[in-house]
Amino acid sequence: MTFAHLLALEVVVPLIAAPLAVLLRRSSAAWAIATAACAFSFFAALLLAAEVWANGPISYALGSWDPPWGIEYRVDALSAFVLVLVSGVAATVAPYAWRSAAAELPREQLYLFYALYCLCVAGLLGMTITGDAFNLFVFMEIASLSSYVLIALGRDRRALLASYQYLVLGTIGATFYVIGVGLLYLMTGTLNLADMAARLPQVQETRPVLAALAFITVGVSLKLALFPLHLWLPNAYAYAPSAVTAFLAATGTKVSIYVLVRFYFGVFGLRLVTETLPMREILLALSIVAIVTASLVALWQTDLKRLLAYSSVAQIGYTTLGISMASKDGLTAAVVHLFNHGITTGALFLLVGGIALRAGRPEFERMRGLARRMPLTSLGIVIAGLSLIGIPGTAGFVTKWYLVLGAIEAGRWWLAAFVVLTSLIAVAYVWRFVEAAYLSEPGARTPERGEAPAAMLAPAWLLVAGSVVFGLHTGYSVEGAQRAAALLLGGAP
Amino acid sequence: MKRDPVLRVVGKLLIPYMLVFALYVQFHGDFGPGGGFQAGVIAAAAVIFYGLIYGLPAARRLLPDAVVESMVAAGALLYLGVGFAGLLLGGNFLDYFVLDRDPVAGQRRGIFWIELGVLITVAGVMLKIFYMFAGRGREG
Amino acid sequence: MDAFASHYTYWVTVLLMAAGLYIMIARGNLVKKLVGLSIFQTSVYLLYIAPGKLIGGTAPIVSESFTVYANPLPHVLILTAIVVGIATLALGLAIVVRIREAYGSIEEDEILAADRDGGERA
Amino acid sequence: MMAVTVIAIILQRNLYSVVVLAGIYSFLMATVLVALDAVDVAMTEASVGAGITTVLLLGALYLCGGEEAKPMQRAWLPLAVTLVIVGALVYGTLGLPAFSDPQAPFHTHVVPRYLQQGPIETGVPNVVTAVLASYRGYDTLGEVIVVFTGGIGVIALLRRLRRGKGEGA
Repeated sequence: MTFAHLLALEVVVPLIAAPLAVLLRRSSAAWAIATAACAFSFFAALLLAAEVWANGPISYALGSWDPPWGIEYRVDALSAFVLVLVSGVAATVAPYAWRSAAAELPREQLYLFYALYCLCVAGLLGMTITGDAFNLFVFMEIASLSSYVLIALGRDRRALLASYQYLVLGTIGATFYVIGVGLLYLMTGTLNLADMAARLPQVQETRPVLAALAFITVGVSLKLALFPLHLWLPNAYAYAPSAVTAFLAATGTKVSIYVLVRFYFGVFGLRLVTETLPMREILLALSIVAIVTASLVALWQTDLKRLLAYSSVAQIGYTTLGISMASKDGLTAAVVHLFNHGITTGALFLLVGGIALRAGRPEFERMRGLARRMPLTSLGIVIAGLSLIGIPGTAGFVTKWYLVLGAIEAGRWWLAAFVVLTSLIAVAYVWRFVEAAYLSEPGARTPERGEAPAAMLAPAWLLVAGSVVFGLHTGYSVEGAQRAAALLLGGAP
Repeated sequence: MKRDPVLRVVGKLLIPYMLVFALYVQFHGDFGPGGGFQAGVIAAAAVIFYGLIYGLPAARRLLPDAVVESMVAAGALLYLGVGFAGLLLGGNFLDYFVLDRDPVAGQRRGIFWIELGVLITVAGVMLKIFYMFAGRGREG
Repeated sequence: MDAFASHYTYWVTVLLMAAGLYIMIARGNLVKKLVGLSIFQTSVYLLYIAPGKLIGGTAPIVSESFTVYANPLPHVLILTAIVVGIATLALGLAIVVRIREAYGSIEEDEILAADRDGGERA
Repeated sequence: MMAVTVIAIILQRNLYSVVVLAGIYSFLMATVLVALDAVDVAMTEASVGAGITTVLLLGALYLCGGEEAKPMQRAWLPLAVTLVIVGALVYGTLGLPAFSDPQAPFHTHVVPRYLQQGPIETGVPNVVTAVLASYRGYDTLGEVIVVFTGGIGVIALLRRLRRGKGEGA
């Protein structure tokens, strides 16, 4: 077996884990398979990333049919970066789910939970790695269908409604995406992304292409919860089982952002996106509105999980802000933010899951004096919260730094100031936790039992440590992002 | 509905033909319209029909839940297995050329097995969904 | 008028799509929303398939008596899309059944009202 | 005819009628697809759209009850959204190649190989099957996985639990 097969195995191993888990029907066996598959994918993704860094993009023809006739898998600097993030988070959350899911789900459903988790991971990885527009849709649906169910498995009955809304909006988004791809196919006669990019200049600026751009943008924006299409997200995150929230928040929307970036810069090309249509300005405006409103709404939440969900919407705004700059620093910021926010938000939701385990719902009312009962959890939340704000020395700072650089480079001082100022809102909502956990006396509803189990704390702290390490030692993450940004700008026709 | 003799007789007569038709659609898919997915739906419809006439418990005796659930997983595994077979025999994932010495025969063999995988999973899922919905109404 | 004739199929598609979308957004009944969703998805099938037809052509099953065939690739894509659609619908209905059991209603506004009143119990 | 059916669906408030109408709609769609030479798709649409979908919807309605409560009041916003999207689509489709134009890019790129080489390379005269199972076999794998996901999703949601979990079960 040669090295290139890793491209297929990266996705297929989690895929095959799912039916195996269903056949075995034992939750412990299912968990072991899921964890092993995720670990394998992470390992494979690291190997692939190293190979891509050394020798450039790798392509793999599934079924040995050459693209564009067959389906192509393709890894380049950008997709390798996202693969590492997705599989890394997946491999961290899987061990966490052992305790967390067991506590939140009925035993009969556990093996199905792990099977669905594997499917979701495989779907997201498949979306990232594929070089074929329609195959992307198929894997998008695998990821979405499994995440609808995962969300609906939440304990609260509102999880059902959240999942239903997500299902309707998600399907509209996917259908829009299919319409867009259909229009592109009718104009170019191909579904392979690279081939499409090569053939698009002949028909550039025709109406179907512009309409395709619009449909794909709207469709993918629904999936990535870009303001004002984010309505499904807060409820879905708030009521899903903790492990699911952590995984989806850290990866789901990130992969959609990847898809958007891939289409903008890899298929349509910079000229079409930025010059023919005012996409940059639209994205910029939406990002700003998203950051401000979502941050402000986050301030008023009484429940930490919902607060973080709104904060995620705001953070998506920072990412799209970076994309809208369409410059090297802007894109670097966007790509590195995928990674940094991925691990930071993953850490936060994992820790909140620990609180939920002890306190029921993570409401501020129940977190009074929490720092005394659950010192490690509280400390972790504060550190990850600092990264969310973007304090120097944390991963979040790196993003803000490049965003500000990009803004200044574009001569937009007000934008740089905006980025810094809005971070203050983040200070305010992180402070709410500090106030409740550290500065209040334990109340009647504060959980009596102590720390979360080690099996849950360890993965969470791994990600907390990650959000500090990648803040101090920026070599890999930033260089990976810079390579990706260079690829996007250089690859555009 | 269970005691209606007409239905029972018609059902007895029809169901074998539905299953045969499913197989025809499955294996004739190379030449005419059809394939694993359509065949799976028809096969599942045959059993659902049986369940409607003779009652859900009868259908469940015929094909117990555990069997159906295994079908759901087994079909997907079969498909993935064909993919891995291509990999192990020295080709890429889902490479059918290497499944036989003659590449075209390899292709045909590959298509045959994956269509079978599709059939099993689709029939399993459709039946399972029917059981779930129907079963829920009965007990609730 | 020429443009009308040559794009007629597209417009049928658009009309169906609009109807599906309208049902989905405007209706509060969860089951009806799903019906709208599947109509919306179905309309996309036409968008893909209709252009693939060549007048005087035949179904893409190769034999010696024909030379012009409809474009097979969209057919394949749409087969996949149909399957995705039915899987989504099944899941959606399963969720609706659960909602019905949890809330006793499948009207969106009643459910939202129920949540506002009794949102505290977890 | 399809348009009439769809409009009837919008207006009809009895959900059982909606389901039946949706079944009729699917059959009409299948007929149109046959006319467009897409026999494989038509067969699937007939069995899925008119068969499985109807059974599923009826099953769900049996569990949920069948009357839609009342027409929604705020009908203008959805209408506006719909119209914007229709506008975008009409705008887009106006530039597409005309119906049945053999020189359109999607007839000249990629596809000729399927039609000419497909039966030779795969030994299967039905090109749809050849593309489905072989050239784009990986998509079909994805499709099976989607069905699989849907299946176990429904199991996970609707399985009766042994001990009641408050609401829901």
